[in-house]
Amino acid sequence: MRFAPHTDDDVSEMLAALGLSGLDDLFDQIPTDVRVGGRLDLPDGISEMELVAQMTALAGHDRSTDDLVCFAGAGAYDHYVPSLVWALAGRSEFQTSYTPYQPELSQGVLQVLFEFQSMICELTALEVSNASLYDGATALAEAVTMSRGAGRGRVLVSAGVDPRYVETLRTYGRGAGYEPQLFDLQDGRGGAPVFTPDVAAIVVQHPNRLGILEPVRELFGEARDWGARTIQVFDPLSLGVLSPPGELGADIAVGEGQSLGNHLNFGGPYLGLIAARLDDVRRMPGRIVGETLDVDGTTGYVLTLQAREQHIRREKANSNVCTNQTLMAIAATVYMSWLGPQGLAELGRQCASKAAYAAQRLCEVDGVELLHPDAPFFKEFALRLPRPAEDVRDELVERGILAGVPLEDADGHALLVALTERRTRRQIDALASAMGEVLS
Amino acid sequence: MRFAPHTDDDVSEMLAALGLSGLDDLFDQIPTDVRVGGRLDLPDGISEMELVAQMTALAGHDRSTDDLVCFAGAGAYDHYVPSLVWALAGRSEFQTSYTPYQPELSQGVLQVLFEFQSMICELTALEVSNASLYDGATALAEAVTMSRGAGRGRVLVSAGVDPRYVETLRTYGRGAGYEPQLFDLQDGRGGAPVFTPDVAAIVVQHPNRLGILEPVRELFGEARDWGARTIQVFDPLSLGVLSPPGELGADIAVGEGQSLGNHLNFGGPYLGLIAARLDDVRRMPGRIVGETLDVDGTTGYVLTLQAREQHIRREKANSNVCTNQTLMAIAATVYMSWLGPQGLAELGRQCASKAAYAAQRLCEVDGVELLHPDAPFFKEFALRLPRPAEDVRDELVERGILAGVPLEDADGHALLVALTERRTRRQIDALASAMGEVLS
Amino acid sequence: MSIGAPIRTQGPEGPTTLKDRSRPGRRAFGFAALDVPEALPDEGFRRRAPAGLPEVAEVDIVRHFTRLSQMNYGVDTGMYPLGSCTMKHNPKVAETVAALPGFQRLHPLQPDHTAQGALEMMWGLEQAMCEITGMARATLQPPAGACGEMTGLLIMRAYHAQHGGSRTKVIIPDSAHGTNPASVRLAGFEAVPVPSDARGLVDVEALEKLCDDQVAGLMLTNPNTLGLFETDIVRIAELIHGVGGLLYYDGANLNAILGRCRPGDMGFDIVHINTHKTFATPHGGGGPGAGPVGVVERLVPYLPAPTVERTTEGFVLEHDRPHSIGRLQGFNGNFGVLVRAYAYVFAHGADGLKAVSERAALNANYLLRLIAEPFPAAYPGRPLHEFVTTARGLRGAHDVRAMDVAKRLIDLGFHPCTVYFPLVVEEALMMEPTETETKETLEAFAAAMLQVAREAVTDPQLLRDAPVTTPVRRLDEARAARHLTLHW
Amino acid sequence: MSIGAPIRTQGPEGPTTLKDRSRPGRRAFGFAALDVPEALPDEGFRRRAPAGLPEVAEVDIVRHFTRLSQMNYGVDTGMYPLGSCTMKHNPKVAETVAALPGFQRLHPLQPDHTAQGALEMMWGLEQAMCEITGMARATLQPPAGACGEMTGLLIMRAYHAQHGGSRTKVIIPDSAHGTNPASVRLAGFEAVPVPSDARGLVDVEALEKLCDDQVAGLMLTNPNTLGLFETDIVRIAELIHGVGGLLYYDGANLNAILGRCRPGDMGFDIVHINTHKTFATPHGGGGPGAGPVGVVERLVPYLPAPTVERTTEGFVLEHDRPHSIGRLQGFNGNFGVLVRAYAYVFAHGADGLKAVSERAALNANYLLRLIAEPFPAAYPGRPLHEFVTTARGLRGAHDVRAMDVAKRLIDLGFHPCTVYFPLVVEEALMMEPTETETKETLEAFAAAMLQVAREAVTDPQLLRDAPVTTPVRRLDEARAARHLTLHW
Ligand SMILES: Cc1ncc(COP(=O)(O)O)c(C=O)c1O
Ligand SMILES: Cc1ncc(COP(=O)(O)O)c(C=O)c1O
Repeated sequence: MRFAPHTDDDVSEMLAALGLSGLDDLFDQIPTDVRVGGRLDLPDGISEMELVAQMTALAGHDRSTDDLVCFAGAGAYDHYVPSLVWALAGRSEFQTSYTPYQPELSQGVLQVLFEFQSMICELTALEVSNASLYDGATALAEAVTMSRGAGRGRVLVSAGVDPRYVETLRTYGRGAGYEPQLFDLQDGRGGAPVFTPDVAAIVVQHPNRLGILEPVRELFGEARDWGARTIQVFDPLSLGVLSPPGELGADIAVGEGQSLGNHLNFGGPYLGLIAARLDDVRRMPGRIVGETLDVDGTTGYVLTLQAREQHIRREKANSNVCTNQTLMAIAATVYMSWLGPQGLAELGRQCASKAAYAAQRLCEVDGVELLHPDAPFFKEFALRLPRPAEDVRDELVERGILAGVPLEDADGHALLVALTERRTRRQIDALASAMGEVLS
Repeated sequence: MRFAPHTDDDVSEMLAALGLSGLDDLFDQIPTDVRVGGRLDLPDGISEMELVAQMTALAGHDRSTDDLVCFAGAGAYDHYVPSLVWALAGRSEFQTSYTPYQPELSQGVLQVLFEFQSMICELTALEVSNASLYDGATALAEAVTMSRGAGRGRVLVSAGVDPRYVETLRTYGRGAGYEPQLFDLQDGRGGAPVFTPDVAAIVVQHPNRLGILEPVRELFGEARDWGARTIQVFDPLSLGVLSPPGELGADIAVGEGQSLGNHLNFGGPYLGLIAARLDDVRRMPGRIVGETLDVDGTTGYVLTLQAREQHIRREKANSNVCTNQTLMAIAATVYMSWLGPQGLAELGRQCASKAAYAAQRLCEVDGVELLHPDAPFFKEFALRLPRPAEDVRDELVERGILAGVPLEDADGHALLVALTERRTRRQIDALASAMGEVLS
Repeated sequence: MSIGAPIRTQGPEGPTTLKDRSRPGRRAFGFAALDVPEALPDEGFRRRAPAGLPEVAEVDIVRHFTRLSQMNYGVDTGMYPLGSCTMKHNPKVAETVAALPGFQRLHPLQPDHTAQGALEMMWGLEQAMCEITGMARATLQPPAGACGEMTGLLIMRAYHAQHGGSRTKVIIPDSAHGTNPASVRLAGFEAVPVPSDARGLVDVEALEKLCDDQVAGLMLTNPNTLGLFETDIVRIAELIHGVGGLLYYDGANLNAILGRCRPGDMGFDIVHINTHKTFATPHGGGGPGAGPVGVVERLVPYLPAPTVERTTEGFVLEHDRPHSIGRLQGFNGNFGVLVRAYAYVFAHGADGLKAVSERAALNANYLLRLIAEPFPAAYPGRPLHEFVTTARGLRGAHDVRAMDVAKRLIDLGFHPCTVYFPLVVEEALMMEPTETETKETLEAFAAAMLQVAREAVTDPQLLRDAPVTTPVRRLDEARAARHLTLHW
Repeated sequence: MSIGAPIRTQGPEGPTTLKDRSRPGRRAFGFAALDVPEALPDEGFRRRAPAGLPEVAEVDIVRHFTRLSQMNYGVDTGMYPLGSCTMKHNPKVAETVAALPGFQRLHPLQPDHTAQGALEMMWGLEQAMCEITGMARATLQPPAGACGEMTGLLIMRAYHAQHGGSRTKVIIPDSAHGTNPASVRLAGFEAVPVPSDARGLVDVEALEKLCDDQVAGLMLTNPNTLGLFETDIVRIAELIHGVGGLLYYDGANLNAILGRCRPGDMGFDIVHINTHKTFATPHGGGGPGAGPVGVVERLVPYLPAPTVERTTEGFVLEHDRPHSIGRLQGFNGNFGVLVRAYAYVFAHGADGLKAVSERAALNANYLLRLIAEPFPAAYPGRPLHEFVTTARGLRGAHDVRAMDVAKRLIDLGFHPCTVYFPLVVEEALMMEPTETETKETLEAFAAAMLQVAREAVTDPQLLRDAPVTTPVRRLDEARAARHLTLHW
C-alpha cells in the first residue's frame, strides 16, 4: 500500500525542476558510511485487503469484552459507549487536525475543549481544568510537580492509591528528585500520614484502589493545616453520587477519563484529567483554552497562558507535554453531554447498587468474603478468596467471565471486582454461581 | 429510548399556547370508533445499551462472510469494500439529507450524483445514466417499460437472464400488460429469439446467469434489424475486461451496482444502474442531475428533466420511483474513484483468472464437471455435481465454506460458483479438497 | 440570530470534478498480487480502450468527498421541515447495529440455517408492522414507498381477478402525492381523482358519485397530505367496500397516528409503510428507503414471494406461494434499512411510538400557531404531524412567491419546507417539523419565517436574490434542461 | 483559484455553547431499569447539588458537534504544511483495524493468554521499530514524543548512575524543539545549548568545547528542525561517546530518512519515534500520539516495565525488570495508536517506507524551489522532508510579518505552515508538505505564497486584516490571558 500520489511523470518532472537526476540525489548529503546498505529487514508491502485480513486474524486471537463478561476494573472500566460519541468525535475534521495553533480555522476543536474544561470544572467543583493529559497516572505525576517548590519537596501518598500510579510517580520522581512516601491504610482506608513543614502534597485516591470510600475531608484537613497541597485521584463517573473533590478540600483533582466515552483499547489511548484552583492556573501543565474576542468583537476561543508551556518556556517549563489526548477529550465532551446531570447521577446509582448486590451474592459463596468487611465502597470491592486469585480468575475465564483483577493483597488471594451499568443481575448471578463451582 | 426532546415544561407551555388541556386533544378529530382502545401489543421501550446487546445477539445467529469463505454470487458478490468508501459515503451531511429539491444547499449530493452518472457512462460507453434505481432487477423492469410503446409490446428475454430478474419483470408485466417471452439458450448461451415487428425489446444478460459470455453482438444485431430495443444486463465490475454495452450494440444497459462498494447486506440496500442513449433520455426513469450555471455564472448542479417524473407528470409518468438508492450511488462513486481505470482492469483480470483456476481445480474432483464445458465464462461458472447441489452446499457450510448457489438446472445438480479478487489460491484449493471429501 | 447558511461555502477549489483532478497513472487502488495463472477471456470479448474513470490518489478522494459533504445540508446540520418527508433525527445507534457483521456481511442466497438472526429480525419486524397498522401479514420486500404502492395495487388487481373479473378504476384524492397516480397507472388501472372539499378532506358526495363496479379501490393518505385527518374515513370505507372495492393506505404520514389509530381499524385493506420516514432511516440524499406492505387476511395469498415463516426448524424463506403476485426486486428487500427500522421500533416500544406521534403533532400545531399570521393554514381543521400554509398573502404588490420564501430561509440557516405541493393549494408551504425538533428550534424557525414576511414588504429584492450564503446561488434550471450536460 | 477558507463559517447559530442550549429536564441518556435493589453510599459521602452538565437531547448534541467539526480544518480538508508535525494523509484503513473488537474492547489487565493477538501486534511493532531505527529493543509505553524524551533521558540517567556516578549536563542544539530542554530539566539534568553554525548545523567546534565528564549526553534531531541533515553526525557521536556520554535521537523527523539511514548506524544510543507523525495516526486535534523509545543493547536493562516477551507459551507482559526505570503511564501505552502504526508499517513494507521518505524529500525540495524567490531558505543546504524559509524580506516598508503571511494563507484556503520556529530563524516559516501532497497541490500552495508576497507590497492591509473568510477573525490572545475565561 502506498499513499504518496506521485506518478512516474510527477517524479521526473519534479526532479528535473530541481536539476537532479534521481531520487538518490536528494539524500546525497547523508554520509555514505551511515547509509543503509541494502533494504530494511521488513516484509514486502501488502494491499488494504490483505492488511485487513491479517489484522482481523490477529484480533481474532484476543478475547474481547464482547465475548468475556467483564468485571475487571482497577482504573479502566467497561462502561457503555453510546453510538453518538464516536460518530461525532470521529468526524474527520476533528480527527485529522492538530493542536489549534491557528485559532481562526480551529474554532471547532477549541470550542469543544473549552466545553470540556467547563464540564470537568462542573464535575469536580474546581475552578480550572486543562485540555487533557496522557492518562490518570501521568496526570498525578504532573499534579505532584505542580505542588513541589522551594522548601517543600516531600510527597505523602496513601497506600490506597493505584499501584501503577505510584510506580509512575516513582519514575517521574527519579528525574525530579523525590521519592513518594507511602502511608499505610487502616482496614482498607484512611491511615496516619506524618506531616512536616516540608511536605509539598498529600495524595489520596477516593474511591481508593480497593474501591473503598476514603475519609478525604479528615486527611485533607490536616494537610491544609500544614500548608501542604491536597491532591485527590478521582473517578469521574463517581461524581454523580459522591461529593466532588472541590468540596472535599482538594486543591488539585486528577483522574482517568477513559470511562467518559472511550473504549478500553487494552490500556490506551486514555485521557488524563486535571483540575485545580484558580491560584494554581499558571502552574498547570498542558494546553488551556480561553475565551476571547476577535477584531470584530465576536466571541472565539484560543490557546491561552502559553507562556507556561515548553514551546515558549523551554527548560523552565514545568511540564514537557506537547501532543496530548485531545481526541479523547472530544469524545468525553460528547459523552458528558449525553449523560447530563441526571444521567451522571443515575449511572452512579446503578454502579453502586450493582456493586452492593454483587458483593452480597459473591459473599454467599463458601470461603469468599470481603477483604475489608466494614469498609464502604462505590462500584468496586476486593474479595478474599480461599485460593490464589489468579487461578480463580483464569478458571472463570474458561467459563466466559473476566471476574476481576487479582491483587497482591492477602498474599495474592484478593480479587478486585468492578461493576458498571452494563452488568445485569443475570450476569452477576452467573458470576456468583460460577465462582461457587470453581471454589467447590 | 426516546428522541423527542420535549421536557414536561415544554409540553405544557406548548399546549397552553395552543389552548389545549392535554396531548389527547391534538387527536380529537379522530373518530372515537377507530381509535386504538388500549396500547399497541409491542414490548416496552429499551435503552440503547440493551438494544445493542439484543441485536448483537441476533446478528450472532448469522454466519457472515467474515466466517464463511464466500463463493456465492448469482447477482451479489463478495468484493472488497475499501475503508474509505463508507468513511466518506457515511458522512452525515450526505446520509441525513434527502432528494436535493433545493440545489443551493445540496450541491454536495448533486455533484456526487453528476460524477456518478459520468462514471456509469464511462463504464458502459453509453450517453446517459440516471442517479440510481432500486436494484438490478427493478432497473431491468424500468428499461423494459422505457422500450414498450404503441404497436411494440412484446418483450423477448434470454433464458440466460437471472431468474429473479425475470420474476420481477413478470410482476411489473402484470400491471403493464405484458408477459416476458423467454427464449432458450443453446449450450448455455445464445439462442434463437423469434422477432416480429411488434417486439419492443430483447433482453440479454452478459455475462449470463451461468457466468457465461454471450454472443451479444449477434443477438443485438438481429434485434436492431427488427427495430427492437436492445437491453443488456451487465456486471459493472466486468467492464475493465469485457467490452462495454455501448460497443456491443446495447440501447439500454442495466445492472446491479452492489459490487461497487456496497456490502452484501443480505440483499439490500443495493443499487440499480441504468444507462442509455441520448435519444432515450426523456424516457429514462428516476432522478437525473444536470450541470448548469447560477445567476452569477458559477457552475452548479440541479435535478433536471423533472417533467418526466411522477411529482410533475403524475399518472402520465412512466415510472413511479421517488426515493431511490442515492447513498449507494455515493458509495459507488467513491469506490469507482478508488478503482480508477487500472484498478477496474486489474480487478477484472483477477476475477477471471481466479475463476479459471477454480474451475480447473474443481473439475479435478471425481464426478464434478462444468455444466457447459466449452462455454467461455468470466468470474462465475456452473458445475454439474454427482449429488444434489443443495446437499453438497450444506455439507461444505459445515466446513466453513459457502461454496456457491445451487441452481435448478440439471435437476438441482448444478452449483454456481463465483470468484472475486478476495478469494485466494489457498481458499480455492481448500474448496476443491473439501469438495473432494464431501463427494468421496 | 446571525446570518449564514449552515454549510461550507465553496472554498478555494471551485466546482472541480474528480475528473479535473485526474492524472495519468495516479492511483488509489491496491490488490494482492495475482496468485494464480493469468487467464483472460478471448480478445473478441475484451474491452479495448480503458474506461475513462478518474485517476486519483486516496488523499484526493478523501478531500473531494469531504468537501462536497460539507457543502450539503442534512438533518444533522439543522432543522429540515420538508413536508411529507418526515426528516426527523436519525438515532446513531441504528448505524451501529446495521453495521454488525452478522447483518452487513450476509449473502442474500446463503442457506436459511446460516441466517437465522437475519430472518428472525425480519419476522419480528413484520409482526410489529402488522400490529402498528392492524394488518394480518406484510411483505418487507418493496425498497421504497412507491414500490410499495405498486405492490399493493397489484395485490388489488390479483384479488379482483380472482373475484369477479377485472376492474379498471382506482380513485385518488386531488391532493395525493405524485407517486399515487403514477403507481395506479403502472398497475394497469386508471386514476380517477376525487376532489377535496372546503375542509381539505375527501368530498364524500363526489366520492359517492364515482363509486361503481369498475372501482378497484381507493388510495388514501390519512392524515392526508394537508396533515388533516380524514374524519369521514368510516363512511368512505363503507362506500368503497360497498361497491366491492379495496382501500389502500399510503403510509407516508403514519408518523401522525402511531398508537392512536390503525389503518386496519379504519377499514383499510392494504397499507404501505415508509420505514425511512416513520422509523427514521437516514434518507441518504434521496434513498435508500423501505416500503413494507401489509394486508388484511383475505389478501395474504397475494403477497409477494418469498415470505419469512417461523417453523419448528427455525425461520425460513417460503417461496412456494401459488397466488402470489411475484417478486418486486432481486432479493429480500432493503434489508439494511429494515434493520434500522427494527432498532427504532423496539427501542421505542409501544409507549415510545405513541409519544412520537404526540410530539410530532404538538410540534406541527405549535409551529403553525407561531406563523399562522402572516402564513395562514390553507384549511381550517387542526393538523396532525404537518400542515400546509400559503404564501399567497406575500404576492401582494411585490409578487413575492413561495419559492422566494424558501430561498430566503436558506440564508437564515434553515432547510426550506416543501413548496408548491400539494397542488390543490396555491403558493403552498408544506411544513413537517417532526417530533425531534426542540421548542427553541421551532421558535427560531418561526422567527425566521416572520422575518421573511416582513422583508417581503420592506425589501422584496432580498428574497428574490436569495440565497447569497451558499456555494452557488439560484441555479438556472431551464438552462440545465435546454443544454443537457448530464456527465463530464 | 477562488477565495475562501475551506471550512464552514459560523452559520446561523453564533458561538453558543451547549450550556446555552441546556433546558432543565431535557435528556439524551438512557439506561436499563435498575434490576437490583438500590444501594447508595451514606449521606455523608453523597454529592448534594447535581453537577452542572448541560441538559440536552441527542439531536442537540449531534448538531452542535457536527457544526463545530465543520468549523475546523484538518488534513482531510486540505494541505496542512505545519512544519515539524508531519501532517500527512491518514489512511482510512487504519481506523478500520483499530476498531476491531479484538483490539478496541480489550481490558488492559486481562490475562495474557486472552490477549495474544494484541501482544503479538505489540511485539511485531517493537521489532519493526528496532529494525527501522537500528536499535536492540524498544518500549511502546510512552504516549507521545515528549514522554519518550523523558523516558530516554531517565534511561540515560540510570545508565550513568550505574557507570561511575551521575552526570549533570545534556547538550541540545539551539534549534531544538521546546520539548527537548523541558524534558532534560524534568529528567534532572541541566540543558546546555550548542549553537548552530552558518550551515544551520551543530557547530562542532563549539560542541567540542562543551564536552566534558559532566556531559550525560546529547539530544539531536536528524535531520534537524531546519530539515537539514547533520552531516558531522559521526564526528559528533565520537565526541560525545569520547567523554562517556550517550546520544539521544529525537525521532520527530524520522519521516525524512526511512530506509535511507538509521539512528543506530549514526551512533545514537536512544531513539524516540513519534508514530503519530511518521506512521500516520490522525493527530486528533492535538493527540493522541505514541512515542516508542528504542535503545542499544547495553541500555536494554533500563527500559520501562512491562515489556512484551515471546515465550514458548506465547506472548507475555514481563514485569520483572530489576534495573528498569519503572513505568511511564498507567497501562500498556497508547495501544490504539500502536495498532494504527503497525497497520501503516506493514502495509508499506520495506520498499514502501523508503518511498515515503523519498517522496517527502521530493515534495519539500520542489516546494522550496517554487517559493525560494521571494521566500529564501534560511540556510543554504539541501533540506530533506521539510525546510525553513524566512518572511524577513516582506517586513520592508510595510512591516508585514510571518504571522500576516500565515493568516492570509487561511483566506487562500490553506492551513498555514509553522511560524516563528525554530527560534534561530528570524520570521521563520517552517514548511513540511509531507509525501502525500500532489504536485498540483504543491503548485497551488506555492501560487498562494507568491500571491501573498505580491500583496505584501501592493496591499499589505489585506494581510494584516486576514483572515476574513473564517468563523472568527484574528483573536485577541492578550485579552484571553488578561481576563481569564477558562470555562462557561
Ligand atoms: C404522501 C407520500 N406518498 C408516497 C411517497 C413515496 O414514497 P417513497 O419516496 O418512499 O417512494 C411519498 C414520499 O415522498 C409521500 O410523501
Ligand atoms: C522536533 C520535535 N521533537 C519533539 C516533539 C514532541 O513530540 P510530541 O508532540 O509527540 O510529544 C515534536 C512535536 O511537535 C517535535 O516536532
